This record gives sequence, structure tokens and C-alpha cells, in this order.
Amino acid sequence: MLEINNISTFYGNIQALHDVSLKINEGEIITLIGANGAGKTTTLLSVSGIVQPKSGEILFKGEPIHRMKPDKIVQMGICQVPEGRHIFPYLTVSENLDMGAFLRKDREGIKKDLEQIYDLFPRLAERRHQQGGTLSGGEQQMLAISRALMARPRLLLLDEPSLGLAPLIVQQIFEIIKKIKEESGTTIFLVEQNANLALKVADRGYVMETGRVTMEDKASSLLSNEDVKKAYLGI
Amino acid sequence: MKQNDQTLPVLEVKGLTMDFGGLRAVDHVDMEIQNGEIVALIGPNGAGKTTFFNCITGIYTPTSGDIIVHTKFGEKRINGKKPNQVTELGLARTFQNIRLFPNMTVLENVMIGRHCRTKAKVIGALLRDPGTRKEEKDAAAVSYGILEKIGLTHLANEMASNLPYGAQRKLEIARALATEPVLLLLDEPAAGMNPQETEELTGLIREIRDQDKIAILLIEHDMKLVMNLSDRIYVMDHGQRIAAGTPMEIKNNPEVIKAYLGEEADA
Amino acid sequence: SQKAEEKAAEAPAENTEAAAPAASTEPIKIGVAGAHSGDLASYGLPTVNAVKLYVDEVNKNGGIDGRMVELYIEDDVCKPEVATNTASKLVSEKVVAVVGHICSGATKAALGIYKDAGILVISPSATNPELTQSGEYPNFLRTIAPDDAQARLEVDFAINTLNIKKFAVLHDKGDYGKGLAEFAKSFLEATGNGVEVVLYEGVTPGAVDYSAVVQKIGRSGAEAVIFGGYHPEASKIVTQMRKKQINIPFISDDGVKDDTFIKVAGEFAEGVYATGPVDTSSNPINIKAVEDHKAAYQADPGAFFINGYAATMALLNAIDKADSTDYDAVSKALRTEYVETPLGNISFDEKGDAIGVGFSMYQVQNGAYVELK
Amino acid sequence: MLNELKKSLITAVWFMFLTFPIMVIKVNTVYNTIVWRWHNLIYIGVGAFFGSMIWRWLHYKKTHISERNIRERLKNGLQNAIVDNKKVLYTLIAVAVAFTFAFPHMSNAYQINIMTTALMYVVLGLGLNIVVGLAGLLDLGYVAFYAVGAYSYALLNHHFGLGFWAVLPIGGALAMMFGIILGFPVLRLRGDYLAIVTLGFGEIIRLVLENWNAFSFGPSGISGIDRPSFFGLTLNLSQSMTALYYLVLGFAVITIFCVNRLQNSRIGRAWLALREDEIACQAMGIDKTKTKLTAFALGATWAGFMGVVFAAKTTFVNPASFTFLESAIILAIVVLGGMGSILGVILAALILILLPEYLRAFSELRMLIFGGSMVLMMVFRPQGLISNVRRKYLFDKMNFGGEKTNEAK
Amino acid sequence: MDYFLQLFLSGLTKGSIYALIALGYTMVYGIIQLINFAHGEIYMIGAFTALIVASVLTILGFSGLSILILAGIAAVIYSSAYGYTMEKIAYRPLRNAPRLSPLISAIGMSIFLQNYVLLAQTSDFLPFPALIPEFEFLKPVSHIMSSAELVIILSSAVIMVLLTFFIKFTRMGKAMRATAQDKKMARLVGIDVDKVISLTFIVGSSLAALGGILIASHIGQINFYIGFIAGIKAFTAAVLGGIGSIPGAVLGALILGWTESFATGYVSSDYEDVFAFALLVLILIFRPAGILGKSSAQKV
Ligand SMILES: Nc1ncnc2c1ncn2[C@@H]1O[C@H](COP(=O)(O)OP(=O)(O)OP(=O)(O)O)[C@@H](O)[C@H]1O
Ligand SMILES: Nc1ncnc2c1ncn2[C@@H]1O[C@H](COP(=O)(O)OP(=O)(O)OP(=O)(O)O)[C@@H](O)[C@H]1O
Ligand SMILES: [Mg+2]
Ligand SMILES: [Mg+2]
Repeated sequence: MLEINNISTFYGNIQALHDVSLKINEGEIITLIGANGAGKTTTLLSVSGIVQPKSGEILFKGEPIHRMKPDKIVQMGICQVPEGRHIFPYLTVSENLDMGAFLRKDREGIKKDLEQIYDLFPRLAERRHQQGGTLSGGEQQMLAISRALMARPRLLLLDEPSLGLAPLIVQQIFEIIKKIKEESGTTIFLVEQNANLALKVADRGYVMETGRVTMEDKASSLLSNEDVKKAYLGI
Repeated sequence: MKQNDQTLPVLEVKGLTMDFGGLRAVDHVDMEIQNGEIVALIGPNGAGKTTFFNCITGIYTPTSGDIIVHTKFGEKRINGKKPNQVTELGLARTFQNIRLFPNMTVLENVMIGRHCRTKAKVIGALLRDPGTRKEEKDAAAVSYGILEKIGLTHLANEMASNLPYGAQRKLEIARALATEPVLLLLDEPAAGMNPQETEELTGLIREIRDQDKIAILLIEHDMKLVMNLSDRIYVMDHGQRIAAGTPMEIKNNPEVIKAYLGEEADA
Repeated sequence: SQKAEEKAAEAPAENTEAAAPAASTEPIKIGVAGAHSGDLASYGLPTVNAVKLYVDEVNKNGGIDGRMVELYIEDDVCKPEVATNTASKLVSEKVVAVVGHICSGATKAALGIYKDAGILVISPSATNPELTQSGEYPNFLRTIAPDDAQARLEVDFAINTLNIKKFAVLHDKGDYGKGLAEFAKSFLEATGNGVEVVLYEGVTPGAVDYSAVVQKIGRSGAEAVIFGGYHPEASKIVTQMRKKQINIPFISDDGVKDDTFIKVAGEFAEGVYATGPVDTSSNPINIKAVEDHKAAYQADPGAFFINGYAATMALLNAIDKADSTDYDAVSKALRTEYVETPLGNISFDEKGDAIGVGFSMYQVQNGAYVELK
Repeated sequence: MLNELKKSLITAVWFMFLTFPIMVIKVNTVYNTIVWRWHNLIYIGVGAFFGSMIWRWLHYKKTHISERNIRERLKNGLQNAIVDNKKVLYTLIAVAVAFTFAFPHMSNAYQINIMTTALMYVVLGLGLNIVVGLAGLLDLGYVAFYAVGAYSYALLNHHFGLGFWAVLPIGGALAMMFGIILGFPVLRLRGDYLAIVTLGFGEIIRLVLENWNAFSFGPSGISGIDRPSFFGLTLNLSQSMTALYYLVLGFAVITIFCVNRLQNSRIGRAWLALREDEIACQAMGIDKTKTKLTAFALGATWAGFMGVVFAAKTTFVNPASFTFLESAIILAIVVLGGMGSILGVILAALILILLPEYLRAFSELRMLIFGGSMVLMMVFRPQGLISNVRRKYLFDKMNFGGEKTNEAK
Repeated sequence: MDYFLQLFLSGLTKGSIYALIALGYTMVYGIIQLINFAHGEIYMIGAFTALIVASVLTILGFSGLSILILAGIAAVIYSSAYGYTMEKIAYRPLRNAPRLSPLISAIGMSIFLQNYVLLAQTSDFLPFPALIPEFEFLKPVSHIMSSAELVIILSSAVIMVLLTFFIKFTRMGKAMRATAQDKKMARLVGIDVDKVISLTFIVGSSLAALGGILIASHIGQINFYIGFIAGIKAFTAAVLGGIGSIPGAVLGALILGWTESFATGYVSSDYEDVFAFALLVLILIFRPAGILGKSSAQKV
């Protein structure tokens, strides 16, 4: 479904990605793990068009998207939960969710999805008229994830969804991830620090070090890989 | 909890309450922290932990309640004091969303922390008299020392914005340490770190307490870190304190499990 | 720095030349300074045109005593600080006299520099009385009457001809307008006989609406308005006064005696009084100057064109008569010789004001200014 | 290539459309005449066609450079060569100093005069740089303090005959006082709110000077202000211009020295930090209000000094010299120079003040060119002429390896 | 009381004039946090275009109302075109530049446009035809309110309401709000940020053009410099009301108008601007984000 071929991405003159290649099949959850600053976020941003790779190509369903503007990419069904949440601070919770469905036209569907989200996160329902910027860190994270779900993406890019969430909610989030994959067949590209959990839900995993993909395997094999264990699982 | 009747707690909070419009984010919370203690504050998202921090550090003025500090820099009720005054009294903090000075170097970031412990005025800056020069040199040396302890010296001349996330978190701690705190307040210091880095951080925090005798109050969702590190734990939910006790007690407190930890809590 | 050396080498040579009276093929350097760009350009550029037109003619006819006249035209945007640059530039270029500057403030700032360098300045438009009356600037002359003369005329006219006792005195807070209004006010207050100033206010130039001031005029019970300033504000005030049905006489100054005023205020301009230079439009030189301008620029000349023309004529005439560009000689010639200009036959008094240049009162009648005798 | 031509063609057509009414039709509603100037359309078309090519070429170069060569340029480039290589730096400084000192002997009164003006703006720029560049407080009314200085001298000289040297400290102090008075209530405002309030304050000062005749002589201003005396010497005009030049030059040198010391001090660091993140700053124990106020007052003081010099230089002051545009130009100097960079401010002041003077030849067009170049310079060098190089200095000084060896000795 | 009413009405007129320009100002500010000093110049260009078109049409023999409409349309089209082009040339390349760079660019643009019109046209004031017809029903009260004043007051009210609706309820409006708050995230939910910003400039510029034509026919004269003063006042109004807020801009403008009007009426017009700015300072001291401005929703 998504094919990243040898992309190199720069920030000004700093090279963040070196010939990165990845592949995601339809309906799959893959996870990308790696230390801080490895280039995970940059990989996601390259896919969603916020930064453009200098060389290499990104194909979505066979179509090149690496020269497209972000809004066109979103239109194709790729949606991202960015690092740092990026809640619209002056919009209320419900308006924030509404923005997630910006490109959708089916009012009924939006309404139904909204209800579903509120069921999923009662906290957000409680706070639906509060300004996004005044939510607590964890509440914002829930909102960011929900907002992305509102777009009904075909490919969902998640950047550290568990950041700042209470243990209970973390478990819940990962269950939701599994659920949306199963129920709506959404493909998921998951970047996580909590490699343990990520590898548990993912089908396959990639390991990234200083801008290069260094390992690629079934999630379960990575989970038992000694190197990975030592470097990322903290065991 | 007083171990010794002569020593007063560093921080004493009584009935702290904070309202936002109709929303009561912190509801009559009490807390006491002794010298050299590591205390954790945990609770579900939106429980009011960060707000509690903000009240103590002067970012918000609490609706009611008392916050009293006893430090070598003075004893005061600090409700409504400005953040810089609180810091001068020896309470330093880090932020849940990292707030460094992105376009300054790592060393400069730490030196900013020395600001409230140095005195040079405009005249001194212009004349660069020996006193000022010495002070400046000392500030740099102390800051460098702190970076050494934290393990960031190799990045000392790097722009803060260019640092990897984990290093930024550490830098926040270094910066706070530079203010010579008696009590250090850490808001989710391990967020965004991988387990390995979290491990390192645990060691660092313990070291800070052991070597510098600094009391630490920390908010964290990483239960492994919390349970490993803390002497005592407070649990908040819906603005209220729902439990307090040793890690063991908290781990087995059914109310805490229900509200926060979930069944398969400890990692 | 090679250039500088060359210059340094040149300088003494020039000095000796200047000392020798016979070196008479040297061009006569005249500076023209004023606002030539920016919002006040329309007050400065007509003078530039005037000087150019007259000097072209002189040069075509063989110059003055065989010497060509060379112009150095420099902008001061009517700002004092720029005017000092302009002045020092002209000084560096060794001009013998300057036609300008346009605004009183800029003129004051520049005069010190000219004075020290021994350069004569004839302004077509700087009307601040101090310039001549303070005696501080012996090198300054002008071909326009000072503000107080104008204010005097307005006040006398209003009291004697219109029999008005209660006045509202307004101004535009500017150098010119406020100066005038101050004089008008003090003249009125000195009159006695029940004459009083019931309202004295400045309006903000360029403001989008003057109705509040107009209401205030209405309430003050004034029987006439004396306004010091320029036509844009005057037309706005008059229009709003008439629309709010405040139909008292409106007396203003040279800045308002402009066709644009009538055009903008339209029917509301009818009956407005304004002082202006004595009508010399039938003067043959005047007619010729205006014709020349039309031929050269396909447009009517603008503000102070005639004054600028007259200033140039007076200056060149004096140089001609003095047979030299020497400061004292020219200065003396300006004050002793009479010259035919578009403003009539003029000379300058000791202080530097033009003799024979005065004001008369005009009124808008049937869409045109008519001189009241 | 064809594509490029097409783009340029489209741009040309667009600009022909855009400028059509204003460039082609000239109306005069006083005389009800209309002039059609079709030739202008052709000029615009051709101009836009080539202009757009140059524009895109410059853009290409800009992005190209920023992506590939910046590092090398920074490493090997002139700017760093200057900073890194002490020898080059000192030689350059020496040449510059020699030039500035010798300048009056190589040029005429006019050149000296405009150079003096330019140097005054260097000082003003550096003063505002403290407020805007270092402390990050957007001040659009800086000229108010300039006015305070100028009027202090004008009035004290006029009424009491006080001399330049006596008023210089008074002017500075008064300006500082005004800075503090204004600063107290408004410094808690954020960014652009502060901007508008300072703009308003600047206007208030000007309006008061304009309207309060009894105090300030209103719009007609104060003339005949004494030039500065130097050791009781009697100087003619060109000598006193030269003397003034050296005076302002001295001022500029002192200012550079002071600003440099300030920005590398405890206070300077606090300003920078404040500019970056106010909340974090407070949490580090920095008193926000006091620190901001210091910056504001210091900046104002410099403007006050220069105001006094201004009055002495022009010998005439009126409110028209203290309009918003003046503030805008000083601000442009700071931003164009590169926020916080001393060298940049100096360069920008020289460019922005000397440019209009040397553009005199284009008389009418010069403000057009001036405005246009402000836009172009920002578009192609958004970070300013010279980015702040101060941190590099700091590293050098705090080279701890070196310090330790020192101690070992 | 009558006097009070008169002052009230003149303040209302003045305020509405400021409001027409302030609305565009506040929109542009809201979206890219740029004090667009050249906004006043767009208003001036709108007025000039209207004047030029009206003059040409008059000569071609068109009649009153059709001139008003055609000149109005031309003014809107051209102002929008200028606004659009200006954004593209002077602001878009500076999207990621330090915050003050676009401000200087805007000041440069303002100087440039002023001098462009000055050179291409004239520095003189030009009479502007009274395009707004005198309404019969206002005849009896014409000493209190003219039809131009009425039109200005009504227009600014109507535009405010329409604009509020547009921002609050349309898709484009939502996109604008999102873009204003977080451009990166706006891209990530599928908004074409560049397009939205261009559109904001176009809408803001059209408003300025409408203001230009209405105000010019009320005042009866224009020159190249009218934009500057109007711009500064509109900016003040926008800040007073809480910059970025549409009703705030109108409220701020009205308060400014009334302050000036009452200050003139009861104190002295010498100091009307002093009062206006002093009020601004006072209000901002007590409400640092303007009257209707949102105080920071940033949480630490
Ligand atoms: N805007 C930027 N400008 C310059 N360099 C950047 C920028 N963003 C990221 N980088 C650099 O690019 C590299 C990769 O960063 P990236 O954010 O992709 O890492 P990451 O794997 O997501 O790390 P983390 O776990 O901390 O989120 C890092 O070295 C980082 O410093
Ligand atoms: N400025 C504010 N205005 C309104 N509500 C606020 C404000 N700040 C916080 N709140 C609310 O107060 C509650 C407590 O927030 P707080 O940030 O203290 O939570 P927290 O315990 O730190 O949560 P987390 O673990 O997610 O960071 C939240 O529900 C939040 O929405
Ligand atoms: Mg990341
Ligand atoms: Mg929190």
C-alpha cells in the first residue's frame, strides 16, 4: 500500500534520513522503533508531505506522492497524529474533532463517528466545550488521536500515541489501534518509544538508527531479538 | 511522617484548591515533603497534577489553601508569589511540554539557571569589574559542572533546539539544578524516552537526591520509574487526593488500581 | 581616495579663480531646494519648474554677463534633518544662492548652514514671520508675505467688512496653519470692542471625519470661522459645516485659495473667503510664465509657481546688476534694485521681505475665486 | 526553459493587468482631464517579464544555497573567516577605524554631514537593538525617546542657555525616565500588543509637542539651538561639523562597546532568554518585569543621547522629525541588520541612511526604490544581513579546556 | 442632549469608517500574525481605482448608480489583486522567517505602494465624486446624518455580521481559523494553507476596497497618503477590540470613534488622538488581549 524507496530527507543542511526504505501492506500494522533523534518522526513527516525528501520516492497505492502538497496527500486518505499533539488551541474539543473531518462531506457519517469517539473517550465528551489549549497533556493526546480517526483514514500515521498517557489509557489506546485495524481495515504506521507495547500490536517492525533502517522483521521476532531487547526494551 | 521533630518539611501544602471558571481542577489537596525525599504524584490524565505544580510554582494563583516552604533561602507562604520569587526560595521545576530556550546554547541554557543566584547589574556588565568577572566565571564553571553530572558536556556548545528529545529533557533538569533548588519539581521527565533512557534517568534522579540532598517531587506515568524511585506516592483523581503512601501500599490500593493503574499495571 | 585627492588639488585653484573677478566664463551655480518627493512634493515641484523655465530662457539668451546658469536641484522632503543634508550638499557644490526651501521648518534648519557659508536663500513659500523678523538670518529673503500679514488681513476684513464679533479659530496643527491661527487669535484678542474668540482648536490633518469639530463650532455660537491650513482639510470642514446647516462665513488663507478647493467642496465652496497674493494674473510676465509652463508640461502650474518664478528673476537680476556672484554685492543689489516679476515690480526690505508683495481677500463666487477690492 | 518563459510571460501579463488603471490612466478630477499612457503598459510588461526571471533566479540561488552550501559557506565564508581568524578581524577593524577617522579629511561638508547622520542611526539602531534584538520587545515608538532627548536640549538651551555637554546626561536621564514610566504599565503586554502601545506612546509624545505651544512652541519648532562647544574653541561651521562627526563617532564606538559587553553579560543572557520563552524564564528565577524594564530604559537612554545630538546638529527641532516613519526606519535597521547583531546593525544603518542620500540622483523614484529594496532585502535575506555571531565568541571565552590548563599552571 | 446625540452620531460614523478598514486588518493579522502596514495602501488603491474608473465612465456618459456599481466592482477586483500579489511577493517567501522580517517587508511595501501611486498619479488631492446618492427620506434630518454616513454605518454592520458568519460557519472560515492557530496541523487535516492565506488577503483587500470607495465618496477627496493614517487608526481599533476578532474590530473601531468624537466635543480636538491612544493604553493594561480578545489558551 505504501512504499518508501530510498528517501533522503534534509533539514536545511542536516541530513536526517539516509536512503530509508519501508513497505506497508494493506491492512497491516507496522511499527518503527528507534532511539531519540533516529529519524522516526522525519519519516512520518516525509510521508505526509510536511517535509519533502530530497531524493527517493514514496508511492501510495502505486502513485508517487513525495512531490505532493500535504493537503493532497490527506485527500488520498493518509492521516497523521503528529508528535507534540498540535491541538488547535482556541478551538473547542468538538471543533477540533470537526477539523479532523475537514475533507469529509458525509454529515451523517461524521456525526456517527463523533458519537463513537465520545463513547471511546468519555473524558473528551465531558470536555467537549473546553478550549483545546487548556486540556491536560493526556487529554490533548486523546484528542489528537481522535481527531485523526475522524478523518477515517486509509493509512493512519501515529507518532508516539502513548506519550504522556496514564497506564490505563495507554492500554486502551493500543486496544483501539487493534480494533480499528480489525474493524475498518485501516492500515497503521506506528512510531513508538514504548517498543514493548508497539511490537505486541504490530505485524511487522522496523528499527531505525541515526537516519537509517537497520533492521526489519516480524514484530514477534524483533520482540525476542537480543539486540533489540537490550537497546530498546530496557530488559 | 515527620522523622525528626526539629526539621520542618520543605514544602507544606494545605487544602490547595484551584478553580478554572466552573471547573475545580485541584480540590483541597494536602501534601508534605521532607528534605531529601523523593515523592511521586500520579493520577489519571486531567487529574490536576500539572495544575498542582503550576499553583506551587507561582504560574497560577490558587483559589484557596496554603503553600508554605521552609528552605535555606527563607520560610514563606508563597500563595500568589511570582514564579521567579518561588524559584529564588529554592523550588525549581521542569515542564511537561519542554520549554527550553531553543536558540541559546546548552551551556547558556544552564547559565540562565544561575541568574537568580548571581547579582551583576548593568554597571557591572559594562565595567566588567573583577567581582563581576569572577561571578561570571563561577557561573560558567558551576553550569559546566552540572552538565558534567548530567552527561551533556559534549553538547555544551550545541543549540538547544538541535538536541535530541531525551537530551532536551535532561537539559531541563540541568537548568533547574542550576538554580540551587532545595526542592525539584519534575513534570513527566521520562515522557518520550525509551525504556533504556528511562533507566538512565532513574539513576540520575536518585543521584541528584543522594549527592545534593535535594528533595524531589515528580509527576510521571511510567510506573516502573515511579515505583523504583519514590519514597512516597500521592495519587490524585478529579482534583482530589485519593491516596497516599509507600509504593507498596499504592500498588495494592484497589481504588488506585481502578482509577489509574489498570489490572496489569506494573511493568 | 584618489578622487578626494583630486578634489583637494582642485580646491585652491578654484579659490584663486573666485578671487579673480575676470574669470567670468564659469557657470553661475544656483541651488533649488524643497520638497520634491513625498507627500509635500506638490508644494515643492512647481518651484522647480519655475526655476527651470526661467533659467532655460536666460541661458538661451546667452546667460548672465555671458555666464551660464547651472542648477543644482536637491530634495529636502520638508524635513529639518534632511534639509541640513540638502544644505550641506549645496554648500559642497559651491552654489552661490538657493531658491528654496519650501517649508518654514526645513528652511530654519538649513539657514544656519547657508549663513555660515555665505549663501543667499530666497524662498518662494516659507511664510513663518520669524524667518525675517528675528534678524537671525540676514541671508534669507522671500517672495511671499509672512503669515502675520495674512492673518492681519483676515482679521481686519472679518471685523471691519463683515462686522463679526464672535470667532471660531481653527487650524490644522501644522507649522503654517497653526502659526497663522495663532496670529489671528492674538490679533482678535487685542482688538477689544466685544470681539472674542469663542473657540480655538486644531483639527487633525488627514482625519476621515470632522463632524465632531463641526458640531462644536455650531454649539460655540461663533459667527464666523477663521481657518489656518490647507485646502484638503478646509474643504472637508466647509462641506460638513454646510451639510450640518452651519452657514456662517468661512475665512481662510492662501493654502485654501486653490482651484482644487472649489472643485472638491463644489457647491459648498460658494461664499468662502480666502486671502491670497494680490491678483497679478493680468501681469504680462505672469501670463507668459504660465503659458510657458503649459507649453512645457501640458498642465497648469501648481502652488507657489509664480513666487518661485519671481524669486529666480529677482536673484538673477541682482547677480546681473551686481556683475558678480559675491554675497555682499548680490545681497545689496537684491535690496536696492527693483525688478519686474510676475508678482509685479518688487524689491526686498532690510529684513528680507519682499516690498510690493501683499495679500488681498478673495471670495468664491459662481465657482471661482474673485478678488474683493 | 520554455516553461520559464511561460511563467515570465504570465507574470508580465498579470502585472500589466494589475497596474493598468493606475499606470495607464491618469485622471485629474480638478480639470476633468484624462491622459492615457499606453507606453507605460509596455514598460511594465517588459519590466515584469525580466524582473520575474531575475526574481526566480535569485530564489533558486537562495534555496539552493540554503540547502547545499550554507555549511561550507559558514565554515569558509567571509563572515566566519572574519570571526574565526583574529588576524583578519583585527586588520579589517583597523582598516575600518582608520577609514572612519580619516574620513573628514578626505571629503566635503556634505559627506561629513550625512556620515554623521548615518552614525547617529548606528547608535539609535544599537540602542533599539537592545530592546528589540536582544530582549525581543517590539517597540514601534522608539522615536519618542529620541524626541525627549532632542527637546530636552532644545528647551533647556532656549530657556536657560544650557550647553550641549550639560544637557547630554540630562537628556539621557529624562529619556530613561520616560522609558521607565511607559515601561511599567505596558511591559506585561505580549508581542504585537506592546507594539501598538509603544506606537501610540510615540504618537502621544509627538502630538503633545505639536499641540502644547506654551511648552514646546508647537509645530513651528525651536530654532537657533547652539551647536556643541569643544573645549571653549570657537569653530566655524565646517569645523564644528567635523567635530560633531568625531563626537558621534566616539558615541558609536562607546555604544558598540557597551552593547557588546551587555549582551555577553548576565543581563544580556536574561534578555535573550526572555525573548525565547517568558514562562520558562520566570521559572528560572528571572524577574520578568525588572529585566524588561532594564532593556527598555537602556534603549531609551541611548535614544535620549542621540536626541540631544540631533538637536545640536540640526540646530532646529520640530515635531515633524519624530514621526512613526522614523521609528519604522530605526526598526528596519535592527531587523535588516540581523536581530541582535552589532555588525549587522552598523551595516544596515549605513545602507538605509546613506541609500536615500545617494539615490538623490533619482530624486522622485528614490522613496519607491527605498521601499522596494526594503521588501527585497527581507525576502532574500530574511534573517538579516548578518546573523548574530555572538555565541561563537562565548564559546571561545569559555573554553574550559583552556581554563583548566590555566588553573593547572 | 442634542449635542451629545450629535457627537454620538459623528463618533458612530467615524467608528464605522475605521471598522471597514479594521476588519480587513484583523483578518490578515489573525491568520498570519502580521501587522500588515500595507493594508491602508490597499484601501488607498481601491479608492484610486474607483476614482479612475468613475472618471472614465463619466466621460463615457454612464449614469450615477451604474458608475457606483461598476467603480465598486473594479475597486474590489483590483484591491484583491493587489492584496493577493502583495502576499505572494512580500510575505509568502517569509513564511518561515523570523517574526519581524515580514513586518519590515510590510513597511517597505507600504512605502513602495504610496510612492507608486504618487508617481503614477499625483501627489495632489483629487476630488472624489459623491457616488452615493442623497436619499430622499433623509432630507429632513440631513443636518444630523447624511446618506453617505448612513450607508457607511449600515455597511460596516452588515459586513461584520456576514464576516462573523463566514468565519464561524463556512468550511473556508473553519479552514481560516485552523490555519491561524496551527499551520502545520492545518496541513495535516487537509487544508491548503497557502490557498487559505491568499483567500484571506483577497477577502481583507476587498473589504478595504469597499471601505475605500465609501469613505472616499463621503470625504470627497483622496490622495496617495490617505491609507497611512486610516491604516494606523484601523490597526489601533483592531488591537483595542482584540486582534483577530471580527466583532472586536468593529467594537474597537466604534470605541475609538466615540472617544475621538467626545474628546473633541467636550475637551479639545487638539488632543483627540492623544485621548484615543491613551484609552488604548488604559484598556490594554486592564485587558492585555483587547476587549474581546482571547487571553492566551496556552497551558504550561
Ligand atoms: N526542524 C528541524 N530542524 C533541524 N533538524 C531537525 C528538525 N527536526 C528534526 N531534526 C533533526 O533530525 C533528526 C531526526 O529527528 P526526528 O525528529 O525525526 O527523530 P525521532 O526519531 O522522531 O526522535 P524522537 O524519538 O525524539 O521523536 C534529529 O537529529 C533531529 O535533531
Ligand atoms: N487554564 C485552564 N483552563 C481551563 N481548564 C484547565 C486549565 N488548565 C487545566 N485545566 C483543566 O484542569 C484539569 C487538570 O489539568 P492538569 O493539566 O493539571 O492535568 P494533569 O493531571 O497534569 O494531566 P496529564 O497527566 O494528562 O498531564 C484538566 O481537566 C484540564 O482540562
Ligand atoms: Mg519523534
Ligand atoms: Mg500534566
